[in-house]
Amino acid sequence: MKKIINQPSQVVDEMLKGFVYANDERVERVPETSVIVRKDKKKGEVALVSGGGSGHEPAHAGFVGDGMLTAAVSGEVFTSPSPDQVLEGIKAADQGAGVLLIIKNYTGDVMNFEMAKELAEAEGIEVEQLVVDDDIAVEDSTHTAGRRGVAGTVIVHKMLGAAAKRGLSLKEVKELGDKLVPNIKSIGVAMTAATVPEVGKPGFTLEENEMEYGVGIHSEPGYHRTSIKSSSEIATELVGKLKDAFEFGDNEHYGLLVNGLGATPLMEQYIFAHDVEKQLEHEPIKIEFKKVGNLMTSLDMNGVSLTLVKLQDDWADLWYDPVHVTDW
Amino acid sequence: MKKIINQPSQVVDEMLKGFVYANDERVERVPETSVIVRKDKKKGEVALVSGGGSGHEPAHAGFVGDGMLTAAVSGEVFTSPSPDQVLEGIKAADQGAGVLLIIKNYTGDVMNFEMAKELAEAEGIEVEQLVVDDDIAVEDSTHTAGRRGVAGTVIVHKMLGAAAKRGLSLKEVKELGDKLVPNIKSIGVAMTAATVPEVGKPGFTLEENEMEYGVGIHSEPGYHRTSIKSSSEIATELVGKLKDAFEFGDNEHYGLLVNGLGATPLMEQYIFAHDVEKQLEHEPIKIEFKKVGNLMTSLDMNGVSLTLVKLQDDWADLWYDPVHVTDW
Amino acid sequence: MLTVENTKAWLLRFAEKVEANKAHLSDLDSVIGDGDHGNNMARGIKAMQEALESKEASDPADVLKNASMALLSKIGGASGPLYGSAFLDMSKQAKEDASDVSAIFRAGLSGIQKRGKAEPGEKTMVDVWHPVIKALESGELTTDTITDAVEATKPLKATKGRASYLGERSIGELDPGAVSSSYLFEAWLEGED
Amino acid sequence: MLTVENTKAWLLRFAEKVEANKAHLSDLDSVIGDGDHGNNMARGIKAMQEALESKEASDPADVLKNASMALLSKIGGASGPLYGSAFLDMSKQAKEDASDVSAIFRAGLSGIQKRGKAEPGEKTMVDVWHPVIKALESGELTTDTITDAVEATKPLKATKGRASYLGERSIGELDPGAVSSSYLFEAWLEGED
Ligand SMILES: Nc1ncnc2c1ncn2[C@@H]1O[C@H](COP(=O)(O)OP(=O)(O)O)[C@@H](O)[C@H]1O
Ligand SMILES: Nc1ncnc2c1ncn2[C@@H]1O[C@H](COP(=O)(O)OP(=O)(O)O)[C@@H](O)[C@H]1O
Ligand SMILES: [Mg+2]
Ligand SMILES: [Mg+2]
Ligand SMILES: [Mg+2]
Ligand SMILES: [Mg+2]
Repeated sequence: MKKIINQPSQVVDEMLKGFVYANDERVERVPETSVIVRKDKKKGEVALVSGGGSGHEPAHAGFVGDGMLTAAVSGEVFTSPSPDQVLEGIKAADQGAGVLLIIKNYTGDVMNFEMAKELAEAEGIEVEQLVVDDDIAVEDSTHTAGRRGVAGTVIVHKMLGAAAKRGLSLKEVKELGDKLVPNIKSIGVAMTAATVPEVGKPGFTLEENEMEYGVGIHSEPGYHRTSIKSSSEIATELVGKLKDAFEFGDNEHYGLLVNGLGATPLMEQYIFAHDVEKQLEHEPIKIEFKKVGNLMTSLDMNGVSLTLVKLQDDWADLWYDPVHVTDW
Repeated sequence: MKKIINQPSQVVDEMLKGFVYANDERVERVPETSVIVRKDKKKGEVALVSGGGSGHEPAHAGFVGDGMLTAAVSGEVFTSPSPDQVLEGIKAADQGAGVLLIIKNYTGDVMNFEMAKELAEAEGIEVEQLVVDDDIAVEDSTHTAGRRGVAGTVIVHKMLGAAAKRGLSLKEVKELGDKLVPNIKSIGVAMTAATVPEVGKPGFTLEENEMEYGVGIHSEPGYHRTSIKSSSEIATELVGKLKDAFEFGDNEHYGLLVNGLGATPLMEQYIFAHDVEKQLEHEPIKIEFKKVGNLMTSLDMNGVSLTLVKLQDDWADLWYDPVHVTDW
Repeated sequence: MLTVENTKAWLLRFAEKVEANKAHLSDLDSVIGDGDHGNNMARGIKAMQEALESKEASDPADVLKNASMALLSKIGGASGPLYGSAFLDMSKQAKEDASDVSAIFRAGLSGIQKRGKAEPGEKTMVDVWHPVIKALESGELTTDTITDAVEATKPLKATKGRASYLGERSIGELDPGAVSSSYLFEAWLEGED
Repeated sequence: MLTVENTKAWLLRFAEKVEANKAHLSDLDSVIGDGDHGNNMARGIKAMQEALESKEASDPADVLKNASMALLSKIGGASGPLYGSAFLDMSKQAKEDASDVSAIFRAGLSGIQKRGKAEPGEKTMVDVWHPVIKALESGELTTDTITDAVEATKPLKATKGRASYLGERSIGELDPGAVSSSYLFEAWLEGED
């Protein structure tokens, strides 16, 4: 394990300290917690709180700031934060207009955030929650914990952050989220698994000539292991899955995200984006916006994911609304 | 070699296509060249052109836009672009107020950019050049091609970009650069070497328990190979080198950059930033600004570099001036 | 009958077992989950030990409540809210009646199921809690019951939690949360000797 | 005496040698540079071949100029401007006097040195060009001269170019640019037979 760390058990605390050090003009840490909250809170705006296990940087703290998240709560690596931490996040974020929790669909995250919601409501704070489940690699969602929440969550952060900034009420932001989430779908591929510092070895092993389609952002297994494919072949597979899931129709508008999983250079992400472009040229849909980069990573996993969001109403405008966070 | 690519010989062209696809609201590619230029050119502003071999993404195309570079020229992977490409960059960038070339100090880059300057001058364009040589790992610069240009180059892009936007003349921007460059010093560490796609194997080999101090961004050798150290020990070593090079004095103000070399997760970069903070607490200097992230990478190299810039005049203001580029 | 003393002693034995098997639990979780169950549990029971030592408890319900809060705030992941809910509901039941141990455990199971919505047979910790409590209620609980329950998770296909993403591939492996739950019951039985 | 035909033939032989030794040149560059010299040269000579085939040339100076432009625009890195400058200055000299081959090569060397500022002994391509031209001027050029010059770069310590960062560690290795330059001269000699 080649990592620039100290004690594996201390990585989250030290990372948060480094994050605040680097961004102290914009954010602060709620003392004795793993909550990062923006400094320039806006009274009367709906607050957005997200988070989950650590290891997905820049998600989620890198998206805290004007126009996106109000606070981010970090658990241990790949482990949901506990209800009391999320509660601290809710309390720190509340700007008097209620709090929306944006949760990636994992059993642990859902239960911990839900308990925090109950605790916060008992303290008189209005809280809504939105569970993002964009990973279409999990097909059979009636016999599983359901589709996982992955990179598409970032689109929810961005658009609902813009909506909150525009002054929508908690109810309106939540309704927009309910409409948005089913329109977001993602699918990924991994060349290597992530190594959790406290575990010290990769979550699974891929041979030098192997890769796996559909892997989750905590090294959950995918749907197909195969020999290494070219970027163009990978684009064909991933676009194909998304096309089937959306059933592309004429004149539909989409937004697109190519997400690096941690150890994949930007060069490769752009090459892949180009292959996605070539695949989509044959389709009747129109791509309104695109973003490429490391947004929802999985520690040092080598791989990429592709997300599409089917746009409605003024969603593209929300995407382009200005934002002031560390990693946009 | 686990890379998401197609033909190794096509990586640069395909990457540039993907980059333009993802960022077409901001940049365009000069047809038949490897030049990325901003779309919203500002008549009468000094233009900044930088570039070099590819493989350092987001440098340099990711810094093209308002308040930073006017154009970026990409060579093959780790190979300086040729004079005709740089010439195209100069011509595309010129906004009528002259062009400053920002060059990383490598023999190839210096010669190719210099020839381009001569060609451009022959076509009547006013061109100045600035060679950045911030890598203090190369100590004995009288017996070498001199200190290499590495991550500190990004500070030059940002500050001179702001200066150009403020309306300084070519002469003034160049003078500011001449004053700035000697005040920027960097030093890096690598856990693994980068693998050039066309080569197919790492530039050098480090054992599972080895790392190397002072490695360059093209896998040039460093000054000391050792067993893997903790983040805190690495910070002690790198801060120590910078301290010696600057001879820290009372009341000096600095800016700080922690740069990921490509495959190192943000988590580790922040942990390292925290250790740097702890080291610097003992020093009499004040840190005015900090930035952490992948800025000047080396393909899939696992490692980080640390850059300090000793501030004078209004340099911190230039740093904070607004900027609209893909990767800031 | 739960007392402050025997409850504390029981939970400390549980803590010892988790600590001793931390790596084993994480290894099991690596196979069908994300490899952190041992670390999660170890973090939680360390906080629980500290709470048991530092916090005053006037009755066994208090002990269970302190344990619940520590587990809930330190385990994280899926098992944190589950153990936290189990201990909270056990505490509530113990407040009512500290003498009926089966009823207390039954309340714990119902806390787990309220929170996690798993039925028996979904390859979760429920598959240890459920048969163990049944055996306890009929006065037939032995270490064999516990071991058998754990073993019985092997052939199951996971349909809840992270292991469910494996589908068929989850068959043939032990459920990590079932194993950590078995330590709780083994620790209980050891106090009964 | 350079003619359009023998210049083209010479450069095509050079191209063949580079193509055949592409991997070797990159391997040498991996040891003391960044491993791209073979790829750089191969890209350049491919463009040169195309230029030689497609572009009209009225005299050998034209041939050399076309080659120069192709190499300059396609090699990149350090060797691009160096080969480009060498061929440009050879072309200029050939325009003056196509009969004096030594003078033409001497002009090429001076182009390299103007651009790269390297003196003999700094472990660069200059360490092949310099002794080879001296031998040519005194009518003593053989393949041995060339091989010896290449070999003589081994004990040198690099003080120019990327290899200079290795310091002492550059000693004992061949200079890649010296090796690629040797192909140019070997190709020339083969035409003289
Ligand atoms: N819905 C559920 N109901 C009951 N137990 C569950 C449920 N989901 C998961 N578990 C238990 O949690 C265990 C995993 O816990 P842990 O590894 O700590 O959390 P995570 O899955 O978040 O990493 C599983 O082995 C299983 O016993
Ligand atoms: N200043 C210089 N003068 C002459 N030759 C040089 C100089 N610097 C480098 N070279 C030559 O260039 C060769 C390396 O070329 P190449 O690998 O293509 O470029 P780069 O070093 O940019 O990767 C060296 O082996 C050496 O012969
Ligand atoms: Mg987990
Ligand atoms: Mg090179
Ligand atoms: Mg787990
Ligand atoms: Mg080279």
